[in-house]
Amino acid sequence: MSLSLRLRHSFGSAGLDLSFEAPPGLTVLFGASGAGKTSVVRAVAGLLRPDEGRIALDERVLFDSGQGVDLRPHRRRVGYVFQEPRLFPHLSVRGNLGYGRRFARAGKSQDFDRITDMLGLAPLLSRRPGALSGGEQQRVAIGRALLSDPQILLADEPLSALDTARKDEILPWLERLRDEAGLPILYVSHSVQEVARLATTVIELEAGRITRMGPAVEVFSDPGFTPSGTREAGALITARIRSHHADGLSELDAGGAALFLPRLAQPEGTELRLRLPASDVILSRRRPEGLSALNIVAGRVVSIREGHGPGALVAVETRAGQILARLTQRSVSALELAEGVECHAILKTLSIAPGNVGSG
Amino acid sequence: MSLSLRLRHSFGSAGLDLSFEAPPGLTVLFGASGAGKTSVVRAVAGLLRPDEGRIALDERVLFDSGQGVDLRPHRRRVGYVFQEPRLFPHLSVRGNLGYGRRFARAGKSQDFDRITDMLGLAPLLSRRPGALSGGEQQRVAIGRALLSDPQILLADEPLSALDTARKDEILPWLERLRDEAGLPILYVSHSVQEVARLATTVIELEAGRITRMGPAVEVFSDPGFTPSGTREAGALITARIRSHHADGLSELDAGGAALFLPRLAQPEGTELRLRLPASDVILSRRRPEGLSALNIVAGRVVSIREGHGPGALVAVETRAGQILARLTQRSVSALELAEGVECHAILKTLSIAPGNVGSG
Amino acid sequence: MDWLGPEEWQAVRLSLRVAFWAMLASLPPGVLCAYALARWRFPGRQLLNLLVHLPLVLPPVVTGYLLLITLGRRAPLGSFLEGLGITFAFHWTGAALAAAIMGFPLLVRAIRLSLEAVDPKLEEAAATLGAPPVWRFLTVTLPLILPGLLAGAVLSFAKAMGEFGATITFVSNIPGETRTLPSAIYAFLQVPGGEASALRLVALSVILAMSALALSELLAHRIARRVRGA
Amino acid sequence: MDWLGPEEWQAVRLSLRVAFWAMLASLPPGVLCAYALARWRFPGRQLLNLLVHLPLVLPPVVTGYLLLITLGRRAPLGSFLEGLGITFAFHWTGAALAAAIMGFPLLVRAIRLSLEAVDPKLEEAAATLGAPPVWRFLTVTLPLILPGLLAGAVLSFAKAMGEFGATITFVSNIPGETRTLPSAIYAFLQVPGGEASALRLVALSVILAMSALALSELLAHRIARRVRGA
Amino acid sequence: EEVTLFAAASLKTALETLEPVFEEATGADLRISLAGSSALARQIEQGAPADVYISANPDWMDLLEGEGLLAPGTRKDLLSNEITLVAPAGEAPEIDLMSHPELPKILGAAPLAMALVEAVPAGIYGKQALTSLGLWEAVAPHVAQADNVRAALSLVALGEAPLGIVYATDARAEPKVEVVATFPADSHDPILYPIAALAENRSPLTEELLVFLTGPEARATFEAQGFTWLGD
Ligand SMILES: Nc1ncnc2c1ncn2[C@@H]1O[C@H](COP(=O)(O)OP(=O)(O)OP(=O)(O)O)[C@@H](O)[C@H]1O
Ligand SMILES: Nc1ncnc2c1ncn2[C@@H]1O[C@H](COP(=O)(O)OP(=O)(O)OP(=O)(O)O)[C@@H](O)[C@H]1O
Ligand code: MOO
Ligand SMILES: [Mg+2]
Ligand SMILES: [Mg+2]
Repeated sequence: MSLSLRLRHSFGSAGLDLSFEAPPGLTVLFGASGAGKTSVVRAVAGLLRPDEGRIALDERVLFDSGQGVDLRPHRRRVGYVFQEPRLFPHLSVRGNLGYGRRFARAGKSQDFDRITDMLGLAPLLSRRPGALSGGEQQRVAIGRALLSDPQILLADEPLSALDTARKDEILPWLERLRDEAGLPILYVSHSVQEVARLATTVIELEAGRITRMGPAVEVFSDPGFTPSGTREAGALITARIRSHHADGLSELDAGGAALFLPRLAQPEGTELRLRLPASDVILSRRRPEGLSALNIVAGRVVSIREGHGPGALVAVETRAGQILARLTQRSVSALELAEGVECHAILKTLSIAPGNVGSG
Repeated sequence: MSLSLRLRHSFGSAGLDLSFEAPPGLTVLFGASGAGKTSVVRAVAGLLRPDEGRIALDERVLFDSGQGVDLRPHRRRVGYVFQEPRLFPHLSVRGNLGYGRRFARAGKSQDFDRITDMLGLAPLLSRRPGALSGGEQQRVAIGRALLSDPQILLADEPLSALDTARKDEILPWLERLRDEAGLPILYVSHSVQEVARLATTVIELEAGRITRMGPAVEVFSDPGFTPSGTREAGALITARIRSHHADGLSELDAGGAALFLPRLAQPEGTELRLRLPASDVILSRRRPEGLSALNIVAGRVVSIREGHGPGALVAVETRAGQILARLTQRSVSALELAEGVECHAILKTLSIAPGNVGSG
Repeated sequence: MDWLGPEEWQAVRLSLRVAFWAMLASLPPGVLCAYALARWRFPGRQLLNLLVHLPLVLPPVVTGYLLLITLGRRAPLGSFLEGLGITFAFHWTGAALAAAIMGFPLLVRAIRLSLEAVDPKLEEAAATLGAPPVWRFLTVTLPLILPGLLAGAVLSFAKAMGEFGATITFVSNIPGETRTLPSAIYAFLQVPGGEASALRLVALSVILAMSALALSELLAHRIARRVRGA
Repeated sequence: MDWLGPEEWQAVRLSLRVAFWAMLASLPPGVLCAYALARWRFPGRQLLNLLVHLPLVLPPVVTGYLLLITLGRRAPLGSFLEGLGITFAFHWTGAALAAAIMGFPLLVRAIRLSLEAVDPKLEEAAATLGAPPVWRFLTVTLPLILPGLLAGAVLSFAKAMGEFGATITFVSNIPGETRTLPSAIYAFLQVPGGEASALRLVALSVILAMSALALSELLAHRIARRVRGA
Repeated sequence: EEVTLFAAASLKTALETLEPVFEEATGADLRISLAGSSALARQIEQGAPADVYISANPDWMDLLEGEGLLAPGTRKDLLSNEITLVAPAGEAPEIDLMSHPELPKILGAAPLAMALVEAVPAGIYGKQALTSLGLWEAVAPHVAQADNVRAALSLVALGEAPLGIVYATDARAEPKVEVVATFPADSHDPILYPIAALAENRSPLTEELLVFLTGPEARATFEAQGFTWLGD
């Protein structure tokens, strides 16, 4: 299922004017505070009526100002995790989680246990929201939206109140949702790591307009995509798990190049996506030896983009795909890098943290 | 000024039982969702009355169950940035910002402009909170607390709703507050990067108890401190800016070792603190050549700590201080690393992102 | 309690019955009116608002008089309803109706204030979870306005216990049928030397209303504690 | 408007004056009582609550009678106050007092409901910003309960426009001094054929109350829009 | 079996004394609805289940008669009364109602308690009497009008008003007041309490009730209250 959206709306001074097509998978809305991310999500949920536009899930038109269609929010079958938890204060955690299930098409009761377990909610079920910590509340809100069996999941910074450990538990679940359920997800996040890991499509907003949009792999490989500064650049490549080694490493095949990563959960043969943070990539003209870094891929420089600062983003075409490396300009000249020059990209095994590995 | 705190409180099932001394500077409360961070902060602000304990700012006793002292919240002179914005809905942004100034000892009016500028609030001053985005609201809340001229700043995940660019603008300001105003700050955060950059003291909570506590430099250099998994380990070292180079790099002197970083704002001679994320450090037995990485420091392995996974944390004593490197066990054996072995630590210039650089 | 004669007991029972039904029967239309006034914009909204407040503005005797000439047995509407088996005139149901109408503005205001304080964000959340408006109302809005509903109900009940002018004008003061406590008190006050007896009944009605009040406070306290979390 | 005689004009002016002062004078004690009932736990809280509700429960004549025996010229309290230059008996201020007391439970409930809906988190925030309790109340709580205050005020005003039983019992009906619209209306209804004149005055009082109501709705709307953000 | 009597509220004491006597004699249930004469008359117009009506003034009875709601031939003047000037017990001034200036002087700024002078019978009669004595103009600004005569009596009994005009029967029942003077019967319209059965009466006991209320037992009871008996 995919979401197509076109809308124009004005808030006095500020305004929105954008249109996009979110294919199946997870589409991230990215952008500075006040860019209009929440407003877009609200329009999809039917909580903001745009001045003009059209919103559809495949054939199902949710809103069309031209035809006068405006489906009420409860008929849209969206699961919405709000920027703040918005729990029902008069219901227990269990009551909150169960609220949407009454309207869910399929009453999948095994989901309840699975989701409460994943979110660590089991010990809280009989509490009231007033007696929960901030993170606990947000976890309940996520569970509540998931359990309403939505056709699209809208998540507005759902994980920002959570600690890393909890995030790491929830992220694989979101991946599974994205991949298995065929559930399109519209996701607002400020975290490049989350975005890189999860995004199928990335949409960057600025002052209510789209400044960049495309499949995550492309957007991330584009040296021009420097979310919140070049610092966070990093290419996405795809690889397949070749084998799991006994010493706790997994060997991946990325277009013929071998990459070693900490043991992955997925079975051999699985296609994965890796984000290689540009600032973690070291380039060398000669093949280095005696290094602790296990992953070394040969390639050829395809572009060098110098920023305002002392850095440069070097795109290297390798067997594994295009890799971005962020170097100082001093290093660029010291290594005499230029378009067409051959070089080796060095990646630490452990730089590719779980946060940077996403399935498919 | 420093905060000393001892408290015991029970919430039916959960409970708090801890005591600490927060020296001047920024003390981070770290810990999983529900660990009790917000509760501690509320107790300091006088919004939670502990069953038992004592809270004092230097000589000023805020709470003492023994002596029956319990200062009302408005007399405690705390600036509190809550986990949610809590803006006054009936006041404009300007009204919200100005609310606490009436009670501030010194009516520093230049602060108003400085703080609104820093937080990017100037264009929003006449808006109502209802017409702000989530991040905009949180920025106003931060400004409001800062403008009340507090003797201690309590900040409960103040930046989690903000994008990286905005965070980067606010962090230096918090650093300045911490260093110049002598204002103790009690800071709740899930972000290791924020913590490493800001923390003077780190306190780790688990289920209402302190599991680790100490000066940030020590805590971060301890291979046992692996907030949310070893992945986020990383040592803190101190260095002094030696000179700023024309190509946009700054050269630092870390105990005699030269380190190159992207141009820093601070003047030459400034003492800085750097966090070297363990997973960004590469070790080599031979001094490598022809690498794009500019920072190579010689040292000697002092300890190797193997985790549950495929990784190992290797502590290397260098002139610059103790550095942590996270390697695979495979690399550890390939390089024949062991206690006492000499090696070189390789750091990319650009791995040490601004997020990892904090003053003093 | 042998300080009460059988007629007085009758008046007590009747007052309680009248007040109870007045309160109960005005709850559904009260909630509806409050909802309409708080949430909907429709032509005639101001008129509805005025109509609801009318019994407050008018001297009770006027309200009773208007009821009498619209719902009396000789009045077109009254006789039509009587044809359907619904009798108000000179019947205890009429006393309940008069009391309900006199208490209606109080009930509606209380509920409306609570409704206006319900955070629409929670209703939005319920909508995105698939709850249709009525269900949303029943499961989110209604529980959240319970304190207001309770306050409104207790105001309505108390007013019904004290209502006199409209009742006696509309349904008279017939022992066992429409002679409520206030009507009985009124009759005592009409004759010299009746004060003592009147004050006895006043004390009784104060005790009854106090019990209702205490009960409502207790309930409200429970609800508040539940919502704040425990 | 030549359909009103000079005496009726007088009654209109008097009613407006009485209702206005009744409303205004009951606001401060109303806010105080509502605050005490909503926020404080103290011995005698239930008693205060009962006392506030009493005028609702008692037939208005009884309330008037109780006022008469406590604040009349011969009553100790009444003569004490008269010594201070404060006269209620047979004076328009007495009519205002009676009206204020009859409307008091409505006012208090409305304010109390609003108070209970104010998020204590905002008051906490104000406290951490250094605001002492009274200032906090004036700058945070009070603006947030304005809708309830307004609702309470309009209820109090409307009730004062319609109050009759307690007023006439306490201060009688002295043309130009205590003859309010409801007293005039009542008098018309006592004589055969007086209905038409009574209804004319009823219409007038409805128009006046409607204006007050419309004004309050307008204000409430403004306030709500300001708070929601614009 | 039931029979329902609608009666002016000021007759409460007498009627409640008579009620058990009637019930004992007939075994019937007598229901007495006590309210203002005006309210009762309007209710009867609207078909109230009344069998017999006693009004505190002839106007309302006239109205019902004009509408044909009375059982023909059953109307009769039952009682009469006098109006008196009263003062709180022990504080009665000497007043000769025939010599004008004293009344206003005694009142000073204090009120003269009366029932509503345009609407309530006791007030209407009082105003007529004062007018015919030439006192009305002088006292009018001081008249505190209560909604019924009983409330006017209260004002005097409590000492709030130094003087008041009430029925002789009320003055007699209230020990806290003292009669200063009785208004001459010719200074106002005759004070009459008419009784009648209603055309639409539903109880076979109606006739018996009428007979009872105009009979000797009733007479004794009413006279004991101070009413003048006209019922025979
Ligand atoms: N009023 C309360 N009643 C019962 N339990 C409570 C109450 N308030 C907090 N708790 C519990 O106390 C524990 C600590 O809560 P606290 O809000 O301090 O957590 P936290 O560390 O701030 O978590 P988070 O990072 O999720 O905000 C939690 O388990 C929470 O459920
Ligand atoms: N009701 C409103 N009236 C006026 N302006 C509004 C209103 N709602 C939102 N805005 C403005 O529209 C812009 C977009 O707001 P939105 O909430 O969509 O931002 P966002 O991208 O979600 O930001 P954040 O990351 O801070 O949550 C902001 O500048 C905001 O101030
Ligand atoms: O509206 Mo009244 O005067 O309390 O019966
Ligand atoms: Mg947002
Ligand atoms: Mg918290």
